[in-house]
Amino acid sequence: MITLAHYLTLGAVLFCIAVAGIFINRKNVIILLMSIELMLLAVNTNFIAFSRFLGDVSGQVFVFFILTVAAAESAIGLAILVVLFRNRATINVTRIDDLKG
Amino acid sequence: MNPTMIAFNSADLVTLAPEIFLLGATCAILLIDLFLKPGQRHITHVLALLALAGTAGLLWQDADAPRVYAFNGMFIRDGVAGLLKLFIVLTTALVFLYSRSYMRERKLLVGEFYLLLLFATLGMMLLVSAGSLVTVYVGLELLTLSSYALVALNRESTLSSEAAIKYFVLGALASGMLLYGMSMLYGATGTLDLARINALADLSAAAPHRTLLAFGLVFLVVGIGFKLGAAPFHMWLPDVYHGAPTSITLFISSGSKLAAVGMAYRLLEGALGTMHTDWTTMLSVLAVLSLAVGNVIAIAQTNLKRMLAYSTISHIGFLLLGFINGTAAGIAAAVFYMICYALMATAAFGVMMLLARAGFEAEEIDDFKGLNRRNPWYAGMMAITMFSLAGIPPLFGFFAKLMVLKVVIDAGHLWLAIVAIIFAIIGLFYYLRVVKVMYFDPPADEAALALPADLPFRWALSLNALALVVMGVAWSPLLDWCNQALAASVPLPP
Amino acid sequence: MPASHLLSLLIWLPIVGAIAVLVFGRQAQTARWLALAFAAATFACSLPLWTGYDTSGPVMQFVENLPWIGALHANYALGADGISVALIVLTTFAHLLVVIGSWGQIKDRVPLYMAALLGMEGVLVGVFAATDALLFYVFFEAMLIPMFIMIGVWGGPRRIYATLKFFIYTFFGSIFMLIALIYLHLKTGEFSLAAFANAPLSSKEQAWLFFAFVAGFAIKVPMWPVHTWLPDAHVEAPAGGSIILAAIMLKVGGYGFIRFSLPITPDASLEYAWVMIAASLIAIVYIGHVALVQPDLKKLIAYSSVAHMAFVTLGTFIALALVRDAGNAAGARLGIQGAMVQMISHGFVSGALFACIGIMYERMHTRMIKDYGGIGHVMPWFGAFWVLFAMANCGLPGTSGFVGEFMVIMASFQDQPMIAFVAAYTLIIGAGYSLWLVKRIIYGPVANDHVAAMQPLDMREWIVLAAFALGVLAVGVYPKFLTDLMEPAVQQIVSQLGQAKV
Amino acid sequence: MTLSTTVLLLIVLAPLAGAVVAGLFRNLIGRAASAGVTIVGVAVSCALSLLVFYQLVWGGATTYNQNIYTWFEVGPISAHIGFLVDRLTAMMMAVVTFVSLMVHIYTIGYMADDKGFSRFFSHIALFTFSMLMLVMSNNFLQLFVGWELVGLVSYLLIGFWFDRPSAVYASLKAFIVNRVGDFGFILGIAGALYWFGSLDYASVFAAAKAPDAANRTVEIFAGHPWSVATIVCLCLFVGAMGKSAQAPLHVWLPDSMEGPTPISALIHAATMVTAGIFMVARMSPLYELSETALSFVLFIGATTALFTGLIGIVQNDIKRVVAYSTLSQLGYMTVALGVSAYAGGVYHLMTHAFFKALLFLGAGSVIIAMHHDQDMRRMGGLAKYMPITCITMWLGSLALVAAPGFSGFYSKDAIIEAVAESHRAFAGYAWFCVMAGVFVTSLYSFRLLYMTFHGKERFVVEHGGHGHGHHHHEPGHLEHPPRESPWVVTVPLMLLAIPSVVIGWSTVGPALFGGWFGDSIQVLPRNDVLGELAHSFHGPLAAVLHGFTQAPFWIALAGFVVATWIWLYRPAIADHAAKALRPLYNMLVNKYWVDDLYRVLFIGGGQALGRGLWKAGDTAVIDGAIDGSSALVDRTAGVVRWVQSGYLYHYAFAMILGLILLLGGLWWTLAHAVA
Repeated sequence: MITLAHYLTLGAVLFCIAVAGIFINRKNVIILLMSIELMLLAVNTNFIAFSRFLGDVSGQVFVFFILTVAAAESAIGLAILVVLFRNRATINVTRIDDLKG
Repeated sequence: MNPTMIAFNSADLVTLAPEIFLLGATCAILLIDLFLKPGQRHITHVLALLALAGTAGLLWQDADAPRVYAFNGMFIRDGVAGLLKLFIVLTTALVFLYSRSYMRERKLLVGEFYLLLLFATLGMMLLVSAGSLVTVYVGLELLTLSSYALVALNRESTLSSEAAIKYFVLGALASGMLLYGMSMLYGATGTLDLARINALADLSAAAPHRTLLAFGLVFLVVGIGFKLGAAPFHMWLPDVYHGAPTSITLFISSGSKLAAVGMAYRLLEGALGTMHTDWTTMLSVLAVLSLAVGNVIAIAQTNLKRMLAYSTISHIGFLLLGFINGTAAGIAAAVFYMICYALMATAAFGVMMLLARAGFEAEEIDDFKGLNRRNPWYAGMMAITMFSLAGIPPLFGFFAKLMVLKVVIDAGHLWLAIVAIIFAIIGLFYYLRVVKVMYFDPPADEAALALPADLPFRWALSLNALALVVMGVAWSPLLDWCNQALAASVPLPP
Repeated sequence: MPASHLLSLLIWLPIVGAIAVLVFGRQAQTARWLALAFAAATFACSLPLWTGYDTSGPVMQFVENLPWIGALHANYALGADGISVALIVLTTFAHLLVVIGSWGQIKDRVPLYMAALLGMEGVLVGVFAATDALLFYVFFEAMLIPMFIMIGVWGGPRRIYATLKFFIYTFFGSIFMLIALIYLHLKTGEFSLAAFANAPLSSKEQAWLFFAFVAGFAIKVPMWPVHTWLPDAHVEAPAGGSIILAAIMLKVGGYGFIRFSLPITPDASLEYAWVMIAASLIAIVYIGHVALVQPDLKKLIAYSSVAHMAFVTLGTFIALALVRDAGNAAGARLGIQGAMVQMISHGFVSGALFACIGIMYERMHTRMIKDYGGIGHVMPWFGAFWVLFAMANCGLPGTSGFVGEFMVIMASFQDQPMIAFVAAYTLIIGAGYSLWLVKRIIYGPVANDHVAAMQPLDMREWIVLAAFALGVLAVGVYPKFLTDLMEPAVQQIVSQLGQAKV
Repeated sequence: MTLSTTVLLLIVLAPLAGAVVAGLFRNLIGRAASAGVTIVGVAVSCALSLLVFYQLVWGGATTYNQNIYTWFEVGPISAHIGFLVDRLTAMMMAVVTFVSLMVHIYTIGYMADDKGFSRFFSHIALFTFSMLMLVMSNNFLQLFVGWELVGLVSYLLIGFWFDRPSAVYASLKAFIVNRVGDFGFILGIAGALYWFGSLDYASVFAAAKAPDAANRTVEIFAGHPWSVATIVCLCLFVGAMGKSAQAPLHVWLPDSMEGPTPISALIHAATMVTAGIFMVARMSPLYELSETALSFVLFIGATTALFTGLIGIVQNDIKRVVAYSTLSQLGYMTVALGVSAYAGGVYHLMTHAFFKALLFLGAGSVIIAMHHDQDMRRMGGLAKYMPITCITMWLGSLALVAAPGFSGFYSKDAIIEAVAESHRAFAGYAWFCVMAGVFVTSLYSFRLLYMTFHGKERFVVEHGGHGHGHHHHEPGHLEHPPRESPWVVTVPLMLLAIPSVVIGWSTVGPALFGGWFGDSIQVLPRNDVLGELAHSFHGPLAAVLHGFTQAPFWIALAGFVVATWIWLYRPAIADHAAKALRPLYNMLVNKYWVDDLYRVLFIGGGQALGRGLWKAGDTAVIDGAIDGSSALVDRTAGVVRWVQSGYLYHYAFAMILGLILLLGGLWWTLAHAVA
């Protein structure tokens, strides 16, 4: 039997992977965007699981909002990425350090 | 949830009149702007200002009205919301006024600038009126997504794009954490309604969902901390301030911070008020860290925007102290502080924008050398702003600090007050350095400055800075307003 | 009653003047005349304060009270007792002289200078007139800004260091006082000094509050060991700035002790009076010796200021010990009167000395003692003034410098002869540094061609020095006009001191 | 009959008016008028003082004691400016104004060529005012005011020629040494105010009359009860030691000779230096309470009387010889005070004022003749050039050595006998000192006369060589032969010679033994040595005859014989003696090294201490801490800013850390709450 705890654990694991992806990743920005998506998925998992086990639909409604916003977010993220690449000809996170100190 | 409450009530639309007006106006401007040539951008400018004026008018109408819920509690109109929204609209209007020549000289005076800002404003208004986790999220994302785009508005600038990507990634991370926390709260209480969460949340040892609640609380605090820019969630702030066009920095440091305070109020006091002993501890840790990080690192800065970024962090630290005892007076002091800070930030960045010319950004502190000889009036305005930021009476900044300190001491946290003032002393160094550079150092170039002939800008800026003096004498009405607004709203009725 | 707005007039007239100078004083000469007009008008307006103060009437007169911050019950409350009146008149007097004295000395950014000066005047009057703690604090801190600008813009080579040190040092002290004021506000619900004085406070509370006040006022005075900002600030400040700093600003510290520490925390003041007395005595001896070896004129006078201001704190806290330990109210009144007279006198004397140094600096562009010598030959009037002020500085009877020191020594003897013994050391060391300085700069053969080429005093300089000399002699010959003016206030303070709060 | 307040005010204010007019408007009114106005002022003062004297002594006037105005009034404590005029005061007033008038007139001649002529007159007139304020005071405050003001004028006048570094140095030294005395003095006043409750003489003396006044004690250091009267008297006497140049505060007086000679006569011989003596006499009701204090006074006076006189023997500067003589005579006066013979001290003060002023003015006359050369080694044989000066100087010296019949004889003999009568501690030592002092006085006095007026001429008169002014002359070379000084100089000499000779003869009876001073001076019966002496006093003539049979006369005669032999006939002996007694000679020439000791100890020590405190205390510790903390913040900022590394993943990591911190904190809090 899959209990709420299992879903929550899944969500937590996904979330952790996403977070780790953000701060361990030394390659490129695309992976960051993917990690962000993953994080939102983890949240969605939580909401849906709670919604199901609480018998309350509002959690699922929230998920729709999140999905929509996530789409917009990705669009903006990618747009920024394009601008970044145009300006610097790289999307390597270790090279984006002009602003510091 | 009571099914009768789900029914659509047309009165709700009246409650939302300012937001609806702004939305409509923004969409109209969006359309009109499509048909304008680049040389006709002043039409957009005027229209945007008119839209804000209309919104402000609507807000003003029922600024004193008692608390009203709309859309089944998703939306709250109360004194705090009215107060914050008015100042949000005011700061956005100032951004428009200050930015025109600056953005035109940089070829950034595009329709998007106005539209994105207006949408961000709408998002902020929604955020401070949020009655449910969903409204919080939607308002927040409307604000932040617009902000990401605004930071990247200068597509030719490497710094802008770097700032934008950093802002975006970290902002998304913070949003993710906030959402994660929201999911926990939802799981613990079974509702997205802030007031109901407040009623149901129970962190006592016997409570069944204690762990969930605890997690939710911490993640929410992280999200709020990020939005405000409190250490250690401040890392985006210096880079974004530095990299973004100054107009946008101005916006992020003023209106956006006002909205963040509104959000903090809604979430912490509105949803988690019963757990305030826990979050006040956390906030005090963040406050001390912010005071330390902000004030100390600011000293090492040579770039004025960066310095002001760190100064923002330190001010956020001070502001968080206002939340220390979770009382109406405390939050009123925080709101009062934030309004004061927003006015100071607009003045500071305004002077920078006034001095900046095409191809030259007045953003290094050394760019201000000998300003007193080249333009005594705006040197004076900048000096007023700096002294106010430093909290020297009789300027407005001092009284904001005074009110917060009063709250802290009243709450019995004398040591926190002492920490705060010690960092305020350290903070003096860098504010005074700006005055020093303007007044004591010889100018690199003796010629009088050629300032943009943008009279509305110059008048508004002067008034903005002088307001810091006037408010230093006559701050009582604003304080009363803050107090009344919050006294009616805290604690939230169940 | 029109006189009741006199204090407001004295605060705001110079501030309006400052704005007027900034706005209309584009030409340096216009700025000077405007500033002179406002300073003279303010001084003229301050005279009714003195003549109109009724020593048989209530202690606080010229009272004004308007609500200011309703939420905090803070008021725009002004009032003056004899102590305030004396200090306010000193303030307007010194500012008038500084405007005249700076006439030719300041050539760069004249309007800004004059505006800073006038702004300072208004703020300083405000400090002495405020009877609301918040209002007091606002004025107390606001005075930092014009002085910061003054030292920083027109100062010497190390002006940046000096002015930052000055600002941050004094800010450091005062902000602790702010905490104390907020605490008292929370305790009493208002900000009026009278309410603070009546607030019941435990001895622990009083101790904390006392040291918070000490942080604020001791740095301002300045007391040993937090005096080191003063020599630097003085050395770098322009002559006018030095005069205001020495003549008026330091007085704010002494005034604060009398207005805040004594009435609000009498028991803690008593308990820790020995600390203050010890610090004062150390200052008298330690600083006296340090002054002796200064190679820089201004530093020497700055250090001597510290030593002289130690008599103010000594007199103040001796009074407390006297009235509480021995029930010696007469001695206590003598101590506080001595402290006050010393403040007024030091205003004249140090102001005059810094004016003298300004006059020398303008001609020679050096402050080093070794560059001078034999000025008495080329500037006889100036030499005579110098000798007079130096004598006043070492407390010669007949000059104002003697009166305060005499009273304080008399009072301290009544508490403990050893204290008077140490305090009286100033007679020797004060004469040592003051007259050795005279020996090196005024006397002796003309030191070099630059000295030989020094121009005699011009009319304006002569007027400034003569006015100071008049003050010095007036207080020295007939101090009664001053002590009578302050007597009701002093009497009230001493009677308050007699009552323990715990 | 009472004295008129107006007259008393005029006495005081006339010289002040002169001083102010001559001081402030000297450029306006010119030299002659400056001199004129001050002389008129002092003359008025002198005439009125004599009138007051007359009224008090013969006119039956009662003692005047009134306040003129209140200086300050703080509760019960008040200070006034007021006058107490009794016979003691009147005598001082007469002496002060008379000598001052003489000096004023003399100055016209002495300072004729000086460019500071007018300034000088304003100063000495101011001095007269200050001294009158001092002696006429009826309270401690005004006493102190006058006390310090005469110090001020002394300072200004010693440094009158302020282009001379030595003069400036001497003036500074005088003022500061005096300040050391005043340090004690003000404490004494504070003590009097505290324990006797008033600053007014009358109240204080009345309180001192209380039966237990002598037994009151105070514990300044716990466990050590000290007599109140002793403390007050000792403190006051420290002031007197400064002003009256008693060892070890005597060092300023010889140096004060850097000032113009008229002021040496007026201030540093006749009047100001005797203020200490006057003060102690005035305070006799207090001093009588303390045996200890009087013993101390006695010891100090005796030491000064002998040892400073010894230095006078080896001096070559004519004024310095007289200066050391003054020190020694002040010591005599102090000795008199120390044995409770206050009247004797004051009496000697008066006679000394005349003959010492005479000697100084005479020395000044010689100096004029020698073109401001003061070295006796370049004089000799002047008697034939300047007979009036010579004769008057002889008369003055005879008075000084107490030749029977001269004024000094009566006063000094009384002191010596009073010491012999006294049984106070140190009386034996004092007796030895004053007896030996008689010999020493005689020795240096006649040495001075011989070296100056008699024997070989040791100067060269140059003829021709008119091309250069006399400033460029080598020492000992004169442009023209010395000649007698003008009348403005000689007339004062003669006028002063008269009292030097006769004042003792005519006044000794009532003044010393007739209780002439009345209540001004109070002596307890058991201390009344003069009263003892009065039994054997049978008039001035008898005293002279008696004097010839006494030891002091023979000792003085011995001094005269030795001096005559050495300096008139065998000058080489002096050099031989100096060589033979090299250590002793060195000790005297170096003034017992006291000046050197002070220079090292106080000047050097004070500066070293100051420098140490400045560098180590202020700069290193206090500023070190302040600048150090600001530098620390600065450096911290410089390092910590790099936490903001610019890398996204670091930023994210910081957020995660923050999250973990908050989570952990909350976790801990909650767990804690359970436990």
